Amino acid sequence: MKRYFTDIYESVSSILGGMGITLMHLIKARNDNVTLQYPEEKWPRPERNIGFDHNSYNVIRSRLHVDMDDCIGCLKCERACPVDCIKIVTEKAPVRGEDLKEIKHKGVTSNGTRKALVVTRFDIDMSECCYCNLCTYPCPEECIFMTGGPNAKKHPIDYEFSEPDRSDLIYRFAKKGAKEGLAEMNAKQEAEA
Amino acid sequence: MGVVHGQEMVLNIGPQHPATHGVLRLQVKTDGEVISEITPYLGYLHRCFEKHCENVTYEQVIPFTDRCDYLASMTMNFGYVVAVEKLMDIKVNDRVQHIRVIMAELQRIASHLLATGVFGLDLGAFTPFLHMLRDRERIIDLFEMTCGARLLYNYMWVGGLSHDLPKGFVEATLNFLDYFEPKIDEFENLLGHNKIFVERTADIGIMPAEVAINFGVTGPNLRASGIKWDLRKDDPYSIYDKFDFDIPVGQGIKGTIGDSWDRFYVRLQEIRESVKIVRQAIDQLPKDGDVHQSMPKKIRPPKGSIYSRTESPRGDLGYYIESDGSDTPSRLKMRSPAFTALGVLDEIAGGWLMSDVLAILGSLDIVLGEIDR
Amino acid sequence: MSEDIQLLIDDVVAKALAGDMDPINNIEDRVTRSKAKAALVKAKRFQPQIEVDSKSVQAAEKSDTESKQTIEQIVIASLSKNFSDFLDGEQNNDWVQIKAENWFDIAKYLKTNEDLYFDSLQCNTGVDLEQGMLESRYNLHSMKHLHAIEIRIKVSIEKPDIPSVESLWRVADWFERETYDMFGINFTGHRDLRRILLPEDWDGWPLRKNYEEQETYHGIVVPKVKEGWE
Amino acid sequence: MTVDYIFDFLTGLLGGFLGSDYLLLASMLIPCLAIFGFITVYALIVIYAELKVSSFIQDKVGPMGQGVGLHAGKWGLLQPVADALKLLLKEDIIPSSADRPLFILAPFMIFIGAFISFVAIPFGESIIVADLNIGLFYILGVGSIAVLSLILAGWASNNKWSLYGGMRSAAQIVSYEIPAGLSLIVVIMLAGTLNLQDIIKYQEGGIFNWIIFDNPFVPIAFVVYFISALAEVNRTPFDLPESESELVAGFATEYSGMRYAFFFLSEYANMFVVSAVAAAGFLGGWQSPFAGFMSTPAWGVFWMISKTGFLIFVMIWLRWTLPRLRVDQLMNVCWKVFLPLALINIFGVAIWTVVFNS
Repeated sequence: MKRYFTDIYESVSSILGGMGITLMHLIKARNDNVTLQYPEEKWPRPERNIGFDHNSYNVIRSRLHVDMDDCIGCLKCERACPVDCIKIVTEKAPVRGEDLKEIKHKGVTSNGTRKALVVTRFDIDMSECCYCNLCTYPCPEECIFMTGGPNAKKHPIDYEFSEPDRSDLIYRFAKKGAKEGLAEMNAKQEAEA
Repeated sequence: MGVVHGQEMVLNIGPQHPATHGVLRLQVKTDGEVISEITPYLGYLHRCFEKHCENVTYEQVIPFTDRCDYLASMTMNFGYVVAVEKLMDIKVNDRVQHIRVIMAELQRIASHLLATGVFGLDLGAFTPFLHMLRDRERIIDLFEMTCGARLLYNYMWVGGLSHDLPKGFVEATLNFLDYFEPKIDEFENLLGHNKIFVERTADIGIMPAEVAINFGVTGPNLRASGIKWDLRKDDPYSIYDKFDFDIPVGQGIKGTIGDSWDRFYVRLQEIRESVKIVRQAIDQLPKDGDVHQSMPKKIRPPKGSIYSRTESPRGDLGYYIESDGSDTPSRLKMRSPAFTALGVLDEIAGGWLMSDVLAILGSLDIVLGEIDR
Repeated sequence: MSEDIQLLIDDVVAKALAGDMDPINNIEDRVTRSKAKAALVKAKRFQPQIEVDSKSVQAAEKSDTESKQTIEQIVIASLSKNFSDFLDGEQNNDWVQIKAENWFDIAKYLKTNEDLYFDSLQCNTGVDLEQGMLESRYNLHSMKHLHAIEIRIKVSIEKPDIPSVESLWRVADWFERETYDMFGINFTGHRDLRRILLPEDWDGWPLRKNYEEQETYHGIVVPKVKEGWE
Repeated sequence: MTVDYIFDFLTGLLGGFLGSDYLLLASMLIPCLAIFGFITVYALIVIYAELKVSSFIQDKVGPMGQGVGLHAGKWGLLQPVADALKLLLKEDIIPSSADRPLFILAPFMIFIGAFISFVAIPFGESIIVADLNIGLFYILGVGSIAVLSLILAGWASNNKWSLYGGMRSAAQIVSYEIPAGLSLIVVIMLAGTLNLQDIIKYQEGGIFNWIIFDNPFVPIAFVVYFISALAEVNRTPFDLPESESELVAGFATEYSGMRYAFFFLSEYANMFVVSAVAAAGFLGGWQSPFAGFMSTPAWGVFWMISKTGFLIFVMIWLRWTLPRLRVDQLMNVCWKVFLPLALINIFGVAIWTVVFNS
């Protein structure tokens, strides 16, 4: 019998206690919420009271980008990729370290390395990318990196890269017409020779 | 007393069901609401993790370990990294160790928050679940700040970490802990001591200690059965022996030792202990030290094998690595804690009502990504 | 990358190597900052690393182990009192290699003996040793004495039969099903030996080294080459 | 009564053009349409309230629309409209193995049950569709139609989850009607009538004349009635028939689109009915809490709606606080706690009335 009444007492007190907690949340609803009104408020999120600012982010994994002017075609990123979403094809440059104006190929990287290869194909399938960041570390020229982030002036926030067609998620970074241009040049050279 | 037996009905709970925490199919035999037999069918989320690992190099395995237990990626990384480092005999410096511990314990808090919250959701309490998600969000913000990813981090590398801590991380973490500690009490009052919740979980799904050991159940589920067994204390890896923390065990406050309420409560207590560890680790964090210092240029472990265990939020996470001296593992087996926890379901949940079975399933805290691998 | 940025990076890397991380963190542009950090990492790799004096540590450990018997030796000594001809091939300090025949009895002894009392089976895994041999490995652990051991059982690929220990450690139920699923090791005496992770009608044993994927599964062609990629 | 008013009004207006049969029909249809309109508008409001209250309790912001374009309006005010439109425009699926006629019948029956209860609800001193002399009894009676339709829905869906939901709801609603009815007997004993208007008139003269403050036993009766009413309308912690984490969606698993909307609508309509009965029976109905102050008929409607609204808010509040009970516990609570309490209340009130009020 005593158990019966303690049960009733516990039920009533614990339920009222719980209702008190929820009522406090109801009254102070805006205090703790972390909701982002997505299309209007975009990440980087407006200030919350967690106490850090966006400049202190280390890195943001938003999308892979390649600076083709710096790429020397060493295939290190292709080998580092655990899901094989990077595909690179290179061809030998006619002269090492020289600009090829016809196909907008730059001969020397910003680190001063002279390129021996022309990258004719540099495809990244972002639908397969697992955002592990492993490809960005072995790159000797630091030309492949994750874009986005609050401070990226060069590349604005672009995490909304959804596409209606899956094949549109294959990003082709190589300069357009590089392959044909190179073949044409080689043919011309052969003809001259 | 005469009992009327109806016809038995076979019912499939899942693969698409709100309470199965993923794609799990439980084939149950029911007599009215009473469930007499449970047969779990796994494999709906099988992604050939172990076969993959035989085809990629050691560093490329780490993103795959993330995806096994997607709710506790940091500790999955941690376990793998510890195993490979043991195999290669690499010693990492103190700063790396401290950062790893901070990350692993924050991850444990996040994982337990979700586990306890979802447990409430299984019993129909929606609000605690969203309160838990709210706080987990802040932890994920901390991770995002550190390594740029919110769920699948690929943060701990063999011999180091992918990034050093960002500027302001320590203050942000301390702020978070100050904010978070009162919330644990609030959560405990809102859900843990609610009479309906207690009635639904106390004395339900009792797992005696012998059964737990025999079925290989580990982690909070084993501790709820009253056994003080935690790899962080009993077989310390990394620098866990430096910290002062308790191991909460089930005491049967509301019912019997090893019931669903104990499993819930042990997790809640572990959140408190993890907060303690994070505070200590931040206090002792060495100011200098390069996180890439002892990273080998090429990971080629010597020929041999190792079985290494670490404490993930779900229990003993073991990695069995067989190396043939090349840069890809010749065999990598993950001993997943949720796999064994699910194995005990039929034993402890048979004969209960349908609502209880789903409550027990929720209390075991399984993650199908890790079970199916 | 322009020259100014390169100069800036060189500057901050030099400062960072001297121990001042602030200039690097104060760079406004994120790309530049991450590049600077990457450059810093590279610069540090070429710095001489601090050698850990591991020899003395190892020596200390060695003297410890020499004075005591390893758990493998204890187990073998204890087993040879009750079983004969159970060891298989050369023994190693890290594991105990036994024959498949009386594995169930040995397991029962290991589990029930008061001094050994391996009450917990931590892990069971199969390994394809190639050259026509499969191996099943058991990691046992004692919650009471806090010691652990690894047992290995070799079987030929033609007749991969190993006695099941599912009735001793119930956790072996699913472990053995998984090993069966992946390697095709037949655990005799298992009550419910079915595939666990793969579908019932799957062909082959995927984790064997000579496994080849099937061409079609239920009429669905298994894709091997990515469309529009090669 | 209202029908008579409308009939008189219409006769005065159109008496020369139409026969009295047509006018009678019209004067019956107009209140029906008014109730239907009221239920629809009320449902939109209460859905919005439920969304917002739950969001604030859970530290979310709920439906919001801050920008231009097809958003849910200012503060998400258009969200319930959008929800309703979505349900209306959705494809209506009837499973091939379902019992077709029963499957179609069930949502209409449950809505009829909720709808005809509104007939006897007093919104104001003269604003009531049919002032029945057995109003309270009538509402209790037609409220039980819900059980039948839930069983129909569960059975006709030919789905195991639905069947579970139907069986659970049958057991639950039938059981909880007993403590609910017994608690209302207290009201009937004190007011001495079954007519809801007369019950409200009995409570005239300020807050302390309300039945709930009549004697110490009545508040208990009120709590018992309120909790039993929660169970009758399948709200948490008694939402076992549709418990989404156990039975997927219970009896409504196979329903979609408009048919599902009917279940939804009648749940909210039933919430209003039970809250209105509680307000009329215990909290003075359309009487002002201050004697003679703000007690014109227009204010009467305000008081009635706000009292009912408060009880609905408490229901929403409870839903987002509590977990769900188990089937056997549900029955235990009903038969071992509420039924004895309700009986004790009847005796207590009877003795109290004889000793103190005679």
